[in-house]
Amino acid sequence: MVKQGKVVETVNLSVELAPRNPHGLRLRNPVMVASGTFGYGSEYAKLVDVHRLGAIICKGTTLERRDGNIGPRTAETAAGMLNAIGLQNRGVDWLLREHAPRWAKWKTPVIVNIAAESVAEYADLAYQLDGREGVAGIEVNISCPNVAGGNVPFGSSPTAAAEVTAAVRRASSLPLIIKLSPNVADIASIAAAVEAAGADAVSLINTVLGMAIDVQRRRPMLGNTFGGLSGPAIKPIALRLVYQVAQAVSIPIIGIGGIASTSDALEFLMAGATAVQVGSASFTNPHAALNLLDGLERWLLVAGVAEVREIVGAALPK
Amino acid sequence: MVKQGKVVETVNLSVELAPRNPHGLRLRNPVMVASGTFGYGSEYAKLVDVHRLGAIICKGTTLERRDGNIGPRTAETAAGMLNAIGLQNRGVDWLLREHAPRWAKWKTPVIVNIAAESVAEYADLAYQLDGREGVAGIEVNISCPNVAGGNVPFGSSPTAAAEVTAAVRRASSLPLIIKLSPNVADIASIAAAVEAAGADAVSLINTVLGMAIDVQRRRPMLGNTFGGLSGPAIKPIALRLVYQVAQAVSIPIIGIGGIASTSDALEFLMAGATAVQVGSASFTNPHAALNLLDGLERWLLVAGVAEVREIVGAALPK
Amino acid sequence: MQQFTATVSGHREVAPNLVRVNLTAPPRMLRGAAAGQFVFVRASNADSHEPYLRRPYSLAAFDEEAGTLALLVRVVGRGSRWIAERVEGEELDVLGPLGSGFKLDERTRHLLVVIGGERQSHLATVLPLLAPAAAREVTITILIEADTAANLPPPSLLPPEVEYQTATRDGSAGHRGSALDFAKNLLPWADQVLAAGDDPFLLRLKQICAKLYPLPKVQAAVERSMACAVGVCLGCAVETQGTGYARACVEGPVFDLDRLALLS
Amino acid sequence: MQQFTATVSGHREVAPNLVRVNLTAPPRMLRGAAAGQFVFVRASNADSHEPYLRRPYSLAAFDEEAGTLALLVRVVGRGSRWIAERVEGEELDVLGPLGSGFKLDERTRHLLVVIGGERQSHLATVLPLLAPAAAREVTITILIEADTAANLPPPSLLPPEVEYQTATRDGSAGHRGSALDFAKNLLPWADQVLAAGDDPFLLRLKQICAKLYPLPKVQAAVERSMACAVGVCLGCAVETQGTGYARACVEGPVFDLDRLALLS
Ligand SMILES: Cc1cc2nc3c(=O)[nH]c(=O)nc-3n(C[C@H](O)[C@H](O)[C@H](O)COP(=O)(O)OP(=O)(O)OC[C@H]3O[C@@H](n4cnc5c(N)ncnc54)[C@H](O)[C@@H]3O)c2cc1C
Ligand SMILES: Cc1cc2nc3c(=O)[nH]c(=O)nc-3n(C[C@H](O)[C@H](O)[C@H](O)COP(=O)(O)OP(=O)(O)OC[C@H]3O[C@@H](n4cnc5c(N)ncnc54)[C@H](O)[C@@H]3O)c2cc1C
Ligand SMILES: Cc1cc2nc3c(=O)[nH]c(=O)nc-3n(C[C@H](O)[C@H](O)[C@H](O)COP(=O)(O)O)c2cc1C
Ligand SMILES: Cc1cc2nc3c(=O)[nH]c(=O)nc-3n(C[C@H](O)[C@H](O)[C@H](O)COP(=O)(O)O)c2cc1C
Ligand code: FES
Ligand code: FES
Repeated sequence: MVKQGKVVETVNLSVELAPRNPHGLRLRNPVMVASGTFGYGSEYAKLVDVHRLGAIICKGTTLERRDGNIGPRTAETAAGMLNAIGLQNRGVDWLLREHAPRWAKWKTPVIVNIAAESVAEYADLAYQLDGREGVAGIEVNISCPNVAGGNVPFGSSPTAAAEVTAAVRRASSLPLIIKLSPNVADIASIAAAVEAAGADAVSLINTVLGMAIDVQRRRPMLGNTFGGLSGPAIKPIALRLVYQVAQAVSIPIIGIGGIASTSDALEFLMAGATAVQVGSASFTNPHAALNLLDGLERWLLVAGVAEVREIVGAALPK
Repeated sequence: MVKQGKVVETVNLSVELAPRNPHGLRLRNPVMVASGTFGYGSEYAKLVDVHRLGAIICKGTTLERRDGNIGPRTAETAAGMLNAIGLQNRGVDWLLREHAPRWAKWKTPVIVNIAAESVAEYADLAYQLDGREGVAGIEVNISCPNVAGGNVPFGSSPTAAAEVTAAVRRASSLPLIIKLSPNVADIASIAAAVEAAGADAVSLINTVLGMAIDVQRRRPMLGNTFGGLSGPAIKPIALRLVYQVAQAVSIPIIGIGGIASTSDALEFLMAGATAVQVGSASFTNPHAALNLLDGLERWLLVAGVAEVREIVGAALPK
Repeated sequence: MQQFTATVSGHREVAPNLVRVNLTAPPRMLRGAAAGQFVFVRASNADSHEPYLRRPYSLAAFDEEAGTLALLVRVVGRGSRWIAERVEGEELDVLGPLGSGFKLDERTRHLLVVIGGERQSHLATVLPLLAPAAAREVTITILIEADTAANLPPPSLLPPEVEYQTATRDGSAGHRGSALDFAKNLLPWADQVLAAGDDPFLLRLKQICAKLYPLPKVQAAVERSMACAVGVCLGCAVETQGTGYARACVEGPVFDLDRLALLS
Repeated sequence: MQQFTATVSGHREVAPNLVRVNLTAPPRMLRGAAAGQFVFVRASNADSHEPYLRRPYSLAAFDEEAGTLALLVRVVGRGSRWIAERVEGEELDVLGPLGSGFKLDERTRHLLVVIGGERQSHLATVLPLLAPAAAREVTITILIEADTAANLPPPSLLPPEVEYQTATRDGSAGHRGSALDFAKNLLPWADQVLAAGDDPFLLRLKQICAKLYPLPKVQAAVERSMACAVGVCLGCAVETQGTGYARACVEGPVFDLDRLALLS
């Protein structure tokens, strides 16, 4: 039953993440690093050849500087971790001043992840990023609470998600990725709504809401009580959500969630993802993304697959 | 900051799970074993002293015999596993004939877990179990697809969940536990709805929907494509859901999800659960539930807690 | 069935990636054990959740009196690697013996054993019954296949009386092809046939048998992924002819071949 | 910062549950290392996801030229146990050196070191600077506390020139009470103070200092749970006086005590 491949000599790893966008977003390979787990690209640069990555998503950026949550902010869990950073960052001006000029010189595109608490703020952020050298695209984190909408996250209703998408779309012509939350009952309808509202691609999943309790102190482990679960523990959930979204949209999907190895990445590609993001696995092994990339190339060669695109969605119902 | 306890000589571990029900459902201790992971109580009896358990929940039972899903039915994941058994069982008649008479002689109460694809079937099952010797209560699995309702699980809408609850409540006066699904956006509203519809207690969580892909064969690992994720991987999610439900209902909560150790159980109790169920941890260690129980008693003694009830909800906001 | 701590008394690589692990168990743990039965072994330290599930291993040898047993472990992943790496004196958390083993008919004089599929450790399922059968003057022929010579279990694992016929897919040892290529000729000779392998292999064997008259009496050991191994999870479903699913861990792993509805 | 494979060259239990692990590293891995810096160590086999995160350990000793380093590991859970159990010849996956270490002022003649809190391995943070300082004729006094005598790190870990004053909560060795009980008297003597411990301990130290004039110059090593240890996750936030959060893994773990806004 193992598929026998034809003999291929090289593999074309490149993927296009924004086929509908006039700028396009072509990556040399489908292996990216996820927001909040790779800083602004430079922190790991001493250790890892970041120029081999498909793309880098920077830490979530807001309009104004944010101090973030009181600690503890992280807790280890079985095959994973919780985080409640609270979007600590220095704001979009600082980002554009301190980082974008450097990114403009990199071979690897950097996509800016944005977060906000109102539709207007999202649009404002997108407007400020539009046309700026060094910014290859925007990834919109819609897991943030909608302050005007009773603090329900934008990502939990198709309407609110579509509203954010449309506003960002109007404010910027950059390739636009909407990052979906897993804490919903029907992700496919949200994915379809953001596609219709103009998203170039969707990425999923953001972290799964969880918590841990400090039994000795009889109180929540995290300063913020709840936190986002990431790591191998959530991979089966993320994979299922990608598989469901792949049957609901025709824009590219970026798979995220517990990806640490080549075989993890292959699972996501076969479930319908065009590219993947490596998140907290970089903490355990800073070389995780590049090792995975090397392994992916070898696997495709051995399997006789000449274009990575050929295996995208291979496990979907025929 | 570690709480200093007073000196206690014995610990009262007993808990009441159906305070509103005329029959009541008093357990000697709060450690139960979860549906589908302990068969009908007799399989592990050679290995484990099942009479020390707080209660046993038997495998999900339907009106008629069900053959279950095509294999593979299980797959291992990081710190957990997926299952898609498909509710294989021989139907309620067989259960009442082959097992209930034996259970009637046991010290440990056995609660029958039921599953159905229509409200009428749920009610019929409850009616058949009502007043039968050996059946101490009913746990209703509402994660099953509602065939008349577009195959959306009953557990994903407050209305459908309440409808099932009310129908079962009318059909039987037995202690009634509604087992909630985690695959929803707002579990608190569902818990509140089943409480209002007459549930004596809620148990949570059932498995989280997930999948795995067989990369060599380029197809889903499970015969059923999707399966339920259980084990330590889901504990942070389950704990967060219990913590949320504890702030929405006043009936007892039974915590389930990745519980394998005394400290796991304490986390759930402190999050607001009155009792816990040990699920797939029994597969790894058949003595998991009893070891946990022994550890719980020791922990309470050392902490100077005379009644297990005292720590229920200890980590909730004051 | 018991849960016990077994102590590694030795381990030895008998072929590349095929390790024999010898264990000693407390008294009375192996009462009534039979070839084809298995144990369910924890493949991690008690404080780790990875790998999460225990691993099933056939009893490759056991001595009820001496309280010793052996596993024949093919290293295919992290669980098997962990077990195969345990050194003398280390302890394993073991559940067993489990399942239903082979039932050798007392009248059998000609015993044919057919081992195939992707993993040659399937041979372990029959090992414990070979020497006792040979001692009762049963003539035994084993047919076994592997992809290549290096993966064939060495004949030293077998009693000397056993005839051992090998096939390799690449022709590097024995017959080039499948063990089933000989089976056709030997099946009529056998009073009883014991088989072990993956489903596609057992299906092919069944198809060969179907063409013979009288139908050979074949018991076959199947493999399924297992979560509990004690019959409660219903994960190890084996489809039968007309009687729904049976559990590989309780009713199996050994079944009458004609009871099985196999998929390729 | 580098990622490298270090080989265990020895390990030794220096006190109950306190293990010194000696390591050799490839050349040039420890360039510019300083006391108070740390390494981030993988505490599992590469094929296991448990425990998921690496573990931070202070450089308890290092020799840039020889390529050797040592950790002082207090066994408190599964990660520390795994590391402390590695035997000679086994390899560790190490990231480091990381963070900002102690900066010993060249003019310092009287150095006071105050170690407290729940884990006596905090002592590791200063160990590498003691011998060089003593060689420069700095007079060093260490105050350290533990719950009970058995948990005090043995004086054999220290250069002989160091004065070592101990306190135990149960009075089983040294002074009964806290190391901070002596601190009041010794703080005015010191030109420079180095401290390490948990937040409540450092807060008490800060409160004591606040009452003194001139304010003692204290550098303190804090501890935070860490996910990345390279500054990207922002998980190791340390609240500062008026300048928001700093990262324990980059700006810290050593901070000027008066910069810290500590919680009890
Ligand atoms: C009743 C029974 C008896 C068994 N007896 C033996 C025995 O005596 N000796 C022996 O070496 N093995 C035996 N096995 C198989 C053995 O249990 C598996 O090889 C082992 O569980 C793999 O664990 P792992 O963590 O090393 O591999 P994993 O990491 O779980 O898997 C690694 C690779 O091996 C494949 N794999 C996993 N399980 C199996 C399997 N059952 N069959 C084929 N491929 C598999 C996986 O698909 C994967 O590609 C038996 C299995 C059963 C059900
Ligand atoms: C910069 C830095 C340097 C460190 N240097 C050393 C050192 O030189 N020697 C040393 O022994 N330890 C040191 N630690 C602490 C060490 O990292 C932890 O003890 C270790 O990570 C615990 O891992 P574990 O898996 O054994 O315990 P876990 O299973 O993670 O935890 C077991 C128990 O220990 C507690 N615990 C975990 N981490 C800490 C902590 N940081 N402080 C107090 N209690 C904790 C947990 O709350 C839990 O109760 C340092 C920590 C930091 C941040
Ligand atoms: C410490 C940490 C910080 C994160 N910060 C952000 C963020 O700022 N914006 C965002 O969209 N996602 C953020 N994420 C989510 C990750 O990008 C990713 O979606 C998630 O961790 C799941 O992937 P993983 O399992 O590979 O880690 C963060 C995750 C972690 C662990
Ligand atoms: C193999 C298997 C079968 C299960 N069958 C049922 C079932 O029939 N009915 C039900 O309500 N839950 C069933 N469950 C869910 C468990 O009762 C439990 O809710 C879930 O496994 C989470 O707990 P755990 O992480 O401790 O395993 C099953 C779980 C497993 C692993
Ligand atoms: S493995 Fe659980 S029933 Fe067979
Ligand atoms: S541990 Fe990640 S920023 Fe410090």
